[in-house]
Amino acid sequence: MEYIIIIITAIFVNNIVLAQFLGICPFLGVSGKVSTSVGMSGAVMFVMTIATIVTWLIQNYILIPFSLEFLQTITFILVIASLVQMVEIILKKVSPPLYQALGIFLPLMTTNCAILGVAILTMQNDYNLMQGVVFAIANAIGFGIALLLFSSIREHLDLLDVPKGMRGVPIAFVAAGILALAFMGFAGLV
Amino acid sequence: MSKQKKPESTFPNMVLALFLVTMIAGLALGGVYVVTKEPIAAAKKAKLENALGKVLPEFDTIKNKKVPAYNGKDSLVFYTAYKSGSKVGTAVKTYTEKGYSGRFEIMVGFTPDNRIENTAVLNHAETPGLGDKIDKSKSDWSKQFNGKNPEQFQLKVKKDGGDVDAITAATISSRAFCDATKRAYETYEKEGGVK
Amino acid sequence: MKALKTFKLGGIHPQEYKISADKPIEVLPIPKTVNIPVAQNLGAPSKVVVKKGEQVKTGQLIAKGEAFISANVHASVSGKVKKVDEVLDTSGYKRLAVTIQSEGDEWEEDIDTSEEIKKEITASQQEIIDKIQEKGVVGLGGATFPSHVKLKVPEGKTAEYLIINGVECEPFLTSDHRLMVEKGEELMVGIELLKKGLGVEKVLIGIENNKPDAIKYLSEVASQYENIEVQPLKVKYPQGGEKQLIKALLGREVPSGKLPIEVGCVVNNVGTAYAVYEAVQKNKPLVDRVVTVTGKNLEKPCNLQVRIGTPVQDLIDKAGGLPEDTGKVVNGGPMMGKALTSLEAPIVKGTSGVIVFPKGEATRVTQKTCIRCGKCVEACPMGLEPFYLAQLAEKELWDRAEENLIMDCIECGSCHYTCPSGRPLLDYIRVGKPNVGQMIKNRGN
Amino acid sequence: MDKLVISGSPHVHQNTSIPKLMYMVVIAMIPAMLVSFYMFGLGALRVFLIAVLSCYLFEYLIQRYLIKGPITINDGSALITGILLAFNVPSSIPWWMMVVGALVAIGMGKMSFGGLGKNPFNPALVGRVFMLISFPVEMTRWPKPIVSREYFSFAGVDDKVLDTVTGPTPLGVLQEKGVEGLSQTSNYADLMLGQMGGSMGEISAIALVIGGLYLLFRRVISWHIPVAYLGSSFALAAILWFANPTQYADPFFHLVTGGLILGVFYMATDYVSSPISAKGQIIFGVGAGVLTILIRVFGSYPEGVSFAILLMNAATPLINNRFKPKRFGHKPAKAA
Amino acid sequence: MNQWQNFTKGFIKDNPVFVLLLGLCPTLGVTTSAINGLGMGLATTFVLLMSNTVVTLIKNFIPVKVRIPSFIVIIASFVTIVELVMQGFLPALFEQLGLFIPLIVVNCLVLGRAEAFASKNDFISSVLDGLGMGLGFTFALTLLGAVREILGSGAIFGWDFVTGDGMLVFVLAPGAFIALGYLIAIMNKFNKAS
Ligand SMILES: Cc1cc2nc3c(=O)[nH]c(=O)nc-3n(C[C@H](O)[C@H](O)[C@H](O)COP(=O)(O)O)c2cc1C
Ligand SMILES: Cc1cc2nc3c(=O)[nH]c(=O)nc-3n(C[C@H](O)[C@H](O)[C@H](O)COP(=O)(O)O)c2cc1C
Ligand SMILES: Cc1cc2nc3c(=O)[nH]c(=O)nc-3n(C[C@H](O)[C@H](O)[C@H](O)COP(=O)(O)O)c2cc1C
Ligand SMILES: Cc1cc2nc3c(=O)[nH]c(=O)nc-3n(C[C@H](O)[C@H](O)[C@H](O)CO)c2cc1C
Ligand code: SF4
Ligand code: SF4
Ligand code: SF4
Ligand code: SF4
Ligand code: FES
Repeated sequence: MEYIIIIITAIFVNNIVLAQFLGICPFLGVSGKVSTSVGMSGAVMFVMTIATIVTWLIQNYILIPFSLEFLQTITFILVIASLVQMVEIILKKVSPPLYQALGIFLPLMTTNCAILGVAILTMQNDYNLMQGVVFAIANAIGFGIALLLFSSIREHLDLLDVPKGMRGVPIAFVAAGILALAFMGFAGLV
Repeated sequence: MSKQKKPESTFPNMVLALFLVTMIAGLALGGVYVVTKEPIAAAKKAKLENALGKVLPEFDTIKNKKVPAYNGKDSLVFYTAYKSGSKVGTAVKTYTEKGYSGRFEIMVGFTPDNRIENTAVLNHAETPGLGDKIDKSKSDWSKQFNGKNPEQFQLKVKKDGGDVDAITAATISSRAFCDATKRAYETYEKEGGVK
Repeated sequence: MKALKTFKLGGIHPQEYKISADKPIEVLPIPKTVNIPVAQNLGAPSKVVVKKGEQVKTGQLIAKGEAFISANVHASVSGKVKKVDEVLDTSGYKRLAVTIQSEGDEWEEDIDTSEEIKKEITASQQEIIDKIQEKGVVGLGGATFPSHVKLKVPEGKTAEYLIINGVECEPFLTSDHRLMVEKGEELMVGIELLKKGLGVEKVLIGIENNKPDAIKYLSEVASQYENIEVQPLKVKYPQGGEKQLIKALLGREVPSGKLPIEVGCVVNNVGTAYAVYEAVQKNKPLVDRVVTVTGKNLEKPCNLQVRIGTPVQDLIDKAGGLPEDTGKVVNGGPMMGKALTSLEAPIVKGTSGVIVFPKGEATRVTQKTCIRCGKCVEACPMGLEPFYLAQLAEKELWDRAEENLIMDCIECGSCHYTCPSGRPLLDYIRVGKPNVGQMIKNRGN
Repeated sequence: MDKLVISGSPHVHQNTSIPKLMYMVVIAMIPAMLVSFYMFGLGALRVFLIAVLSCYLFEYLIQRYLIKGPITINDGSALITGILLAFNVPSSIPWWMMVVGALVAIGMGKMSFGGLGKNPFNPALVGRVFMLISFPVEMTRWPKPIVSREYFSFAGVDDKVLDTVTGPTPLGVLQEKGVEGLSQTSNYADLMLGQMGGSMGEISAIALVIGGLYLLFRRVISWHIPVAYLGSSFALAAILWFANPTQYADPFFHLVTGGLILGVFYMATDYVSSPISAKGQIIFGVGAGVLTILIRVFGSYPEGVSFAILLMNAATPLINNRFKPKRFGHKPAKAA
Repeated sequence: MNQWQNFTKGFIKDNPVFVLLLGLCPTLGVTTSAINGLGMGLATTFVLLMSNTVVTLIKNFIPVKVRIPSFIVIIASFVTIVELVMQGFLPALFEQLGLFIPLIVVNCLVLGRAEAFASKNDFISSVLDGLGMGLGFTFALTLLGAVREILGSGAIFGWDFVTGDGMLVFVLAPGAFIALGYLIAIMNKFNKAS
């Protein structure tokens, strides 16, 4: 039950993009095409889960025991940056097809604040490791759903003649705003 | 432009550079940490004392202990206040999960005769303009609890058969506030009130 | 009553306006000059074999189809070849044509011009096919595909059904209808010939229910033959499209990009069957055909037997002349026909009708924005999304147009017909198809 | 003779147009409009006029001065948006909030995307949800039918009277007090005819169904979305009810209360923001039905129709990509 | 490009938010009021200025391959310094900005300027660039915060100029997207005109 609450909250009620404002840049940057948004969501899920596990271990077995919590930001970002590198190298060796699919999105992860944000939120919420993993995956799914919906809307808008002043980014934001309005309907679902 | 030669990317060079950068950064951070340690602790303490001061009568010493809540999973923190060695009240840091935007925490102060001295919202994410009226800085709504003894004053909104006037269009937040207060009171009761 | 058969997907029911349905076929007098385009069939143009100044007889070969998909062309009148030059065809393009100044009406000797119906079939399968080729018979249903090619069933495929297309689903047109009512006996012989040529056993004749007299009469005649069945169909456009017709009659679906033979069928128009009869039994080349001349304001709508190459003007004169308020003249049906640029254009083998529209109905409404009502999708008999294909074509997104099956479009026009925003969807799609075709071809290399 | 007109085939055209379709929708809404006038009196008329006039005005101003394109305010779509917007608010709404709602519906929901045919979301619902979230107090204060009508005039009404003549909607009661709360307040005949608190256009299920059947009969809308929407919401409500009738309201109650019927026939069916293919429309309807009940039963909003339809609007481009019409000559497996 | 332009380009022409579309998460996340926008903007400006300064100073001592990791360490250090200082001296604002302070470290604006500008340009230019971009960012956040506060709460910098509430949407998530969308549209128009 507790996990279900975490999942529904992260996906619908507090959607990472539409309510928490994390990962906006990739949300805007790769949402032009449905196909790339699928690849991006996959990469996010992959990295977000691993990053949450590793940072959780570091937080609970290094930073807290040695009272080094103030180094959280700097250690987390370094961990994430090197993790992304490693994932890239390992994927290339172990699963070339997966690397093909996710490859171009991986470098973007380092500057994706959704990854770091979820890692920090996991610590702030005092989740245990399992809860943290579920939280990370659910957030990645929430990211994926928002991205998928949004990219198909944008692909659709590309075929129409949006007025000049609104074309491109402005109308994308307005559409995202209406999407966020619609997501408010999920309020109180848990 | 800069025709200056950069160090080659040889392995020793890279390690050395990174090491130096990290070293310096680490030292700088350590320094700042030491400098800010005191103010940060002071700020945290000030915040707590500020809250305690709001919900309790004047005091000079505080003792705190953790007490398991009478329901719900978390434990509550009791701050017992003394003035010149005698108890003047107990503040209970309590919570609710039923807010419009989930969990929020409040502090409830009880006088030795089991009345609510005052309440203070510690943190919340309720909607600005609606649910945030539970906070004293936004509205006087929560003043209706002051001086009430929960034995006589049903900690429920009127719609649910209690004595609390709900905030217009924010019944959920009002209910949640009652939930947190009730949790504090029942636990406080179970602990035997101000012994 | 049992529900009539029809195809399920899409389709529309425009107002029928079959105002010339009860006008018997009249023979139009021989025109003074004819312009006979030498590329009248689908496929390669034929090679001209007569010279300027040469004297020709009616039915004499004037252009020979040499490529695999091409057909012979014959003189439709006797007289002198005035020139071999380009003339404007029905759609306003310049096309090579043989112009003949008519003198009398002298036929090639071996052609049987009598009225007598010759039922007995003596020709062998190969002889039938050869005769059809020699006499220049092409499909008269509109696409003018050389009929002898159709009869050669490709290796590995078997024809199970011959389907005779008597649907005539376009509004206004009645030429097939009249042919069925007046020439039933000849038609059956033509069908028997096609049957033998193809080597099939079973024949289905599909006729829409708005022609009860044709259904009744042909059923009677067909009862004298084995395995020829007349199947009444619910009125729905474009049931005459061969894919829709096969679906309606047999429930079989011709796969995308494939020919009817894939599902064991060959489809021929009733006019074609009649032409086959004449070619094989009477030795007569395809030099004339039945054309409906009609229009709401026309004085005398009629069905005329017309020599190929006759100027459209002659037909209209016969029907009482062009009304004052004429805005548009269409060669073919109102759904698929082409607007004429000039009344001098000649009747060709594929001309099934000439329709005169008054000014008020000639111009299109101005197109508005698509409101995504989906009515065009509902109407499309191929299950396409015309509004979307039009958008893709407008934005020149050819690969997405291909993914969305633009090449499956049969250009029936149902989408444009239904669109409440007056969007010329088919125009957009027509722009798209050659581009997509080119893209597919380039990929092949 | 003048020159002949040349154009591609086809040369005949069905006798329809956008305004004709739109005005049929307007005609279909007349019964529900009359009911709201009867129940809420002049106050209702006031809100309708403000909503419709502001929609026209904003559409005109934006086309004229911002887009600088052709003016198409006569196509009837702004009229529908205005009426539906008015249908979706209580008759006590202050005038300026209604104007803001119209600006959001037309300006943000429709014209920002390029106007008729371009908007991915239903404009009236964008306006409505915007208002609901911006003005939660005013948007959830429901005048009581008939009782309240004399208190409302063109000038609006003062706050003191409001509290005495407003009451909760049946769904609000359900949210607050659960199923027992309901049994005291409502009987089905009242609910069908419109004797309940609510937004102006949603109260009378019967009037709405009459209009809806008219639209189906005139083939303005197809059956897929209404049937899938009604069917799925009924089914889900029924499952919950069978599981625990003391906790969950019965499915008929869910059908006749709130904006369900209004949404099903008039808003989920908006061409522009709903899927094209029959399959897609069924998915859309089922999704909207399920979301509506989930939000009503488990969410903090008592009513979920607006949100459910907007969410499905968002999914519509995706549905259109995935669910193509049945293609002729392709194996069904491949078409999906 | 002269130094004046290095400084001013960040305000309108190359505004990080309205034109370059960088740092959007904090832009949307913290701008529920003008004061929050201003605070976040200044915090980011500090990090941007300091990291640009340090990067341009040490650029010649860092091998190419470890450039990015070194920059990250430098940026993260300054972020931590901001965190610690704010926690100690501005606890209330720190709580308001919450998660978004540590997230300055991944703000593409900061890393982007270090990588694309400071590591290639001289000291003065880099400092002016950092300061200009930072102030441009601050300007954008304050503007967005002000718009949302005015529309959403009927107030500006905490001063209520109307009684009662505004349109609540604007203090909530959807309002952030909507307000930014229209602001960008207006800025585009403005940029094109000039
Ligand atoms: C955007 C929005 C935010 C809301 N925020 C709160 C809130 O923070 N607290 C609350 O109790 N109700 C909030 N509500 C209102 C609830 O949905 C619900 O209408 C209300 O609590 C019912 O109580 P009432 O009987 O007092 O109207 C909010 C509503 C909306 C539309
Ligand atoms: C390129 C091409 C090749 C064709 N080849 C054959 C064939 O080999 N056998 C056959 O029976 N029909 C063949 N057809 C004729 C079609 O089956 C069909 O009758 C003709 O295209 C006219 O159809 P329509 O009037 O419905 O468009 C061919 C048509 C085309 C365009
Ligand atoms: C939309 C459409 C409608 C058609 N309608 C008819 C029709 O009503 N009658 C007909 O004989 N052919 C019609 N055709 C042509 C047939 O598809 C097919 O080509 C023809 O029946 C083949 O016979 P033919 O080769 O003898 O012409 C139509 C084609 C299309 C694409
Ligand atoms: C069947 C039908 C339903 C409609 N429903 C709505 C609606 O719910 N909301 C709305 O704003 N416009 C509606 N319209 C009008 C119009 O389609 C709508 O404003 C477009 O979304 C504007 O592009 C409807 C139109 C039709 C034909
Ligand atoms: S569409 Fe083709 S088949 Fe139908 S009537 Fe016209 S010519 Fe005949
Ligand atoms: S013309 Fe093409 S797209 Fe239009 S309805 Fe006919 S087949 Fe479909
Ligand atoms: S019928 Fe016309 S308006 Fe309707 S979807 Fe098709 S193209 Fe668009
Ligand atoms: S890191 Fe910065 S730029 Fe990237 S998503 Fe977050 S805010 Fe946007
Ligand atoms: S009939 Fe010519 S393309 Fe289909």
